Amino acid sequence: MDRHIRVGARRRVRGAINLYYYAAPRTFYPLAGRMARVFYAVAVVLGAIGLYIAFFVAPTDAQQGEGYRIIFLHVPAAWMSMFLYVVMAFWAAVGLAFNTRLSSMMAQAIAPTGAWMAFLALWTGALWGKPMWGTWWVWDARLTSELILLFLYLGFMALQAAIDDPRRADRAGAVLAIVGVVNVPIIYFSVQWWNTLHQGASVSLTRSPSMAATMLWGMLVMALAFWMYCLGATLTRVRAIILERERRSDWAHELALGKERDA
Amino acid sequence: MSASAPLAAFACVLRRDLLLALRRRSDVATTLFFFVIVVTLFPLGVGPEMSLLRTMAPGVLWVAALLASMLALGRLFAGDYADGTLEQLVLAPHPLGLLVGAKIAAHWLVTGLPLVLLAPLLGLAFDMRAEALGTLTLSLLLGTPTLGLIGAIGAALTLGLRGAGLLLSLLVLPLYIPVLIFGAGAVEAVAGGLGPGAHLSVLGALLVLALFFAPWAAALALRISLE
Amino acid sequence: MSASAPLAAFACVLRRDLLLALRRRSDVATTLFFFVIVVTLFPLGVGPEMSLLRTMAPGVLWVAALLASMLALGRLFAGDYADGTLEQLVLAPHPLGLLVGAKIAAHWLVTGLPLVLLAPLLGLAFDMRAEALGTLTLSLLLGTPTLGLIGAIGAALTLGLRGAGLLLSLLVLPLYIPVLIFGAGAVEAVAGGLGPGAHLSVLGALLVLALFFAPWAAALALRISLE
Amino acid sequence: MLVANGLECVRGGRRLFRAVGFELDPGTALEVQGANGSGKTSLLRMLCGLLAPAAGEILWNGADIRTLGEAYRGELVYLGHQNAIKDDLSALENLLVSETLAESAVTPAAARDSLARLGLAGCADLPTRVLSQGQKRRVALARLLFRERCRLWVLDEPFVALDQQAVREIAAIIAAQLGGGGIVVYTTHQEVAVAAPRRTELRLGR
Amino acid sequence: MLVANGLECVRGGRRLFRAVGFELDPGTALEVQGANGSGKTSLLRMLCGLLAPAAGEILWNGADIRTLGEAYRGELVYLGHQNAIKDDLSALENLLVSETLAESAVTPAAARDSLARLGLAGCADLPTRVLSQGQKRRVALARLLFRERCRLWVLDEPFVALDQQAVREIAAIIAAQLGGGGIVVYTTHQEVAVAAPRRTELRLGR
Ligand code: HEM
Ligand SMILES: Nc1ncnc2c1ncn2[C@@H]1O[C@H](COP(=O)(O)OP(=O)(O)OP(=O)(O)O)[C@@H](O)[C@H]1O
Ligand SMILES: Nc1ncnc2c1ncn2[C@@H]1O[C@H](COP(=O)(O)OP(=O)(O)OP(=O)(O)O)[C@@H](O)[C@H]1O
Ligand SMILES: [Mg+2]
Ligand SMILES: [Mg+2]
Repeated sequence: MDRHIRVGARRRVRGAINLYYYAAPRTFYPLAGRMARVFYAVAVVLGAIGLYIAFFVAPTDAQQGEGYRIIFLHVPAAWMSMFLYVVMAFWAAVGLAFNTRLSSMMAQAIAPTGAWMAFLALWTGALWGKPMWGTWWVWDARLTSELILLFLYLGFMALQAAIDDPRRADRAGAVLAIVGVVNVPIIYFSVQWWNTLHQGASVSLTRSPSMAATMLWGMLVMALAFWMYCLGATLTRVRAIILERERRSDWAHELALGKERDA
Repeated sequence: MSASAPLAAFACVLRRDLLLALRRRSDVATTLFFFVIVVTLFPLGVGPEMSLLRTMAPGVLWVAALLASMLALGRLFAGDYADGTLEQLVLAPHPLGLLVGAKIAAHWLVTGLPLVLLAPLLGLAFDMRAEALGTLTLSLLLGTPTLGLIGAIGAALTLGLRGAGLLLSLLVLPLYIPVLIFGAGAVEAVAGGLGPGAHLSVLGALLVLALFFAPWAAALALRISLE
Repeated sequence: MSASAPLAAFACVLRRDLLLALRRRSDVATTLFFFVIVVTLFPLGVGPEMSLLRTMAPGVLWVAALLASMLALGRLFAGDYADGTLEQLVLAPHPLGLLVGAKIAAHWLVTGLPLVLLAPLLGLAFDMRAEALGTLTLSLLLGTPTLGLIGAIGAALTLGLRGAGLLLSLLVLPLYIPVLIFGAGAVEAVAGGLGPGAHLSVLGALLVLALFFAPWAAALALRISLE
Repeated sequence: MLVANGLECVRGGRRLFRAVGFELDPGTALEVQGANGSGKTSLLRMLCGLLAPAAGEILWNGADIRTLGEAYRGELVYLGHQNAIKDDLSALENLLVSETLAESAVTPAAARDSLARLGLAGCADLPTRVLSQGQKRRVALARLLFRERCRLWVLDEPFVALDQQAVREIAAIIAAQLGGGGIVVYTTHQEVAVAAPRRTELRLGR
Repeated sequence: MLVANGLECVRGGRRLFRAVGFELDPGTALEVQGANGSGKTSLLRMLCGLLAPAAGEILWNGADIRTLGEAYRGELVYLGHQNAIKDDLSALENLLVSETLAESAVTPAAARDSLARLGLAGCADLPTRVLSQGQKRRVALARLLFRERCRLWVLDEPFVALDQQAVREIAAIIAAQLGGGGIVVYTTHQEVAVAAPRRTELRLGR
């Protein structure tokens, strides 16, 4: 997520590193567009490879049959949902502390993707739970905390939507996001802290070393694909947010006019 | 500006809010009344089988307590916001978190504590056993302040917004669920013959965490809401 | 002052209140959300036995509807009272009962009707049978307006009083209980294999009675409260 | 013609005033004066029928206002301390609602014009929640522009929170109404010149 | 000394004012003028730190008020449009609470005296709910009598709803504070003569 700063750092102005060059919405806007396209492309390629491994390379599980293959969606989605929340809270906190517009916009842009990932983890988990545990849902620590994560995302979005003034919306959202961060370690360590129905670390899943290896590879590739997709989606959304918030500025007008002329 | 000044300010806000609650006694009673209604209406719907009622009891009582706390939240800052006294609190020469803490404490004393004291009586009506009643009271005693503290953040964030009610529930409910689970869990553990220790210590940990962070988070949220 | 003037005034108040509800959408959603929470939290407390849930269902749904309606009452006149628009309504050159009727109608449309529409869905989750679901919906359709109408009298009487909340519940609950009994009774009758006719016709009669008298009683109460 | 006879007001066990009486012919302005808490608002609310006097009667064209009911309310405009506007509606919507209820012939365009006349052109479509104190008061006052036909205006501190220019504007509107034969009863703590064919002053309190 | 540099205010996407700056030495009265909605209230709230300016800075004795925090708030009195009194408490209780919070040395007897000075002797123990508009305002203003030590008073339309005599009384209190070297920033739409050693006027809006 902090990629744009690193890319920005490469632009040097008379030898000095101009770290802030891309921190301005105006300059970040076109950069984000270019980057989003790259990330989407990588996501498609990795996704294809990952799915190929998932369905054709990884062997059938001895106990779970074919049903276990849902893991290739479930785990990356669950990882991303947690990871994105932390990143969102980070940017929100930076926005709150230093009043930097772009970081707040980043937080706002991440939320829907994060919510989507949390939903996906819950959904695939529930689908998986029916054959595995014989029930869609139990109020177990990991499942509950993941559900809370989804609600936190939804709450963050609802709070921002309810506030007209964007600055106030950013700041209020930041407080909520920061408060909610406690939930992430709870999700992650819930399987260690409480004995639950849910699987612990992936090692426990190992039936035989060779199988774990292909599965692990599949999962990692899928996780990377998800990551790239999330980056792309976030950047696309942040562009929309920038444009909406800066609609009164000259450069946004120029941009809109330019588009019209092109068309 | 003596060393005792912050304490005096805390006491002043606490006294003020308790006095106000005394003046608007029935506002407070509403929460309690609501709690009692929710709890007592349920046997009506379920029928009078005692063993069934006993199994339901911890869940019903905790859910009712949670709902009652959530509904009471709306009043935590709204009055002060509407008449401008909240601005004056923010401008008072004291750490705002402290004053907010005083408000939360007063709020709990008038809405949470009576509920804790009433719960065992209602539990009796559900034929709960003595040790389960004890655990129920203890779990509520540890849990309801946490509900108030967490809720204060939500109440501060949604202050003056269109449709604050729903938003408040949406923000606060996810954070309430752990408290509910461990609270009801403690009672169920006792009813099931296990010790409540693990559940209660988690409730205690949540309380300590909330005590330390919630007033400051709520204070920050208030400042934002007042802009 | 044409013949259609009262009708126009009715429509104007109705439109205004619906528009306001649209602007404060989530205030309305709170009632609904509350209804859903109360209903769905109960299985959590009781456990997932389907036959048990099915027996509970009519009672739980009706109790939840009653609670939700009662909580929504507080908002019926409070807003207009606080900003002075209620005075202007009282001073409008139209029969006040009519305008109050419009306010109650709008209130029901935004808090009662959604609840009626949502109830069958929730009933499904309780594994209720199709004909019971139908009766549930019908009984709520007949019952919730009555709750609103009766509640309006209470809301008008307690307007601006200290502790309106509790007083309102105390005034209104006894009058609500018949509606609850016949409403839940109708559904239980169907579930038990009997016809709901008798129960439903009592509900209908209550509704007609309330429709004729409640707006005028509420209007009178409003005038008294404004003095 | 508005006549009050021997009005007495008791609030919370204390008598605020007694034996207050006056006769107001068309075109008369009655300025009710008095210190804070002397009962001006209470008197104005009595004239509207919102508060029942402890003693005395109020007659409109010879009939007691309590028996007149709607017929009297159709002739009356009351503006209280409170603005009686909904925070969540825009200025325009507020005006349309209040005028539809009062059976004024009002179109959105006319409403917009009158808001513009009171300097609210730029904020006619904002929710009134975000308006400044004076702008809110103006929204409440805008309804006067549609109520020429109402023969009795009762205005409780209409000029509060208004800037100088708005004060002059409102004073002119009141003067016009008086010139057209309306009766206006008002209170104010500010010194505002309201031109009136006939003028009465009533001082409450010791 | 209060210094503002290049303040800019944006509300709801509209810029209300920009590049507003001033320096106020002890004993200076700053009257903020402007039409309704020109941003007076917003400016006053900025000075209190309740509203963050879109641009610019506010310095108190050379330090940014945001970094000063409590030290600044201890020097400040703010009186807003709203009276900030609780309806259910009596005037006396309201005053005692607000002064205890402000760390004024206040006894019930002293509070009662100052309420009496503002003409509230008879209603010091009534819940403020039943007071008239002007009496409520007086209760809010009573706290000024205990805040001589605060070097900055920010008063948003202090004279609203007050009768003539109360206006003079409050103006005298403000003048005394200025005479004692305090800084007073205020707004009003009424013409009130406030005697001040030094006076600045700031007009917002076009
Ligand atoms: C709605 C239900 C479920 C939810 C909310 C959920 C949530 C999660 C979360 C948040 C993670 C990532 C945590 C981590 O990496 O440590 C995860 C990982 C995982 N889940 Fe689930 N899960 C659900 C159901 C299931 C079911 C039914 C199964 C299979 C029986 C399952 C198997 C796994 C496995 C194997 C992992 C990877 C663990 C690892 O490698 O560390 N989950 N789940
Ligand atoms: N319940 C009550 N108990 C005691 N006094 C009451 C009660 N209700 C009203 N009052 C008194 O009645 C008076 C109300 O006066 P009113 O509001 O008519 O004053 P006003 O002349 O309009 O004043 P202002 O100029 O401040 O608006 C106040 O003095 C108030 O204290
Ligand atoms: N969210 C918003 N959207 C649009 N405009 C807004 C918003 N919030 C505030 N405003 C505008 O900002 C201005 C607020 O001004 P402020 O309250 O500071 O005025 P003021 O000078 O104190 O006026 P008054 O003399 O009436 O008290 C108003 O013009 C109002 O319309
Ligand atoms: Mg008055
Ligand atoms: Mg102002």
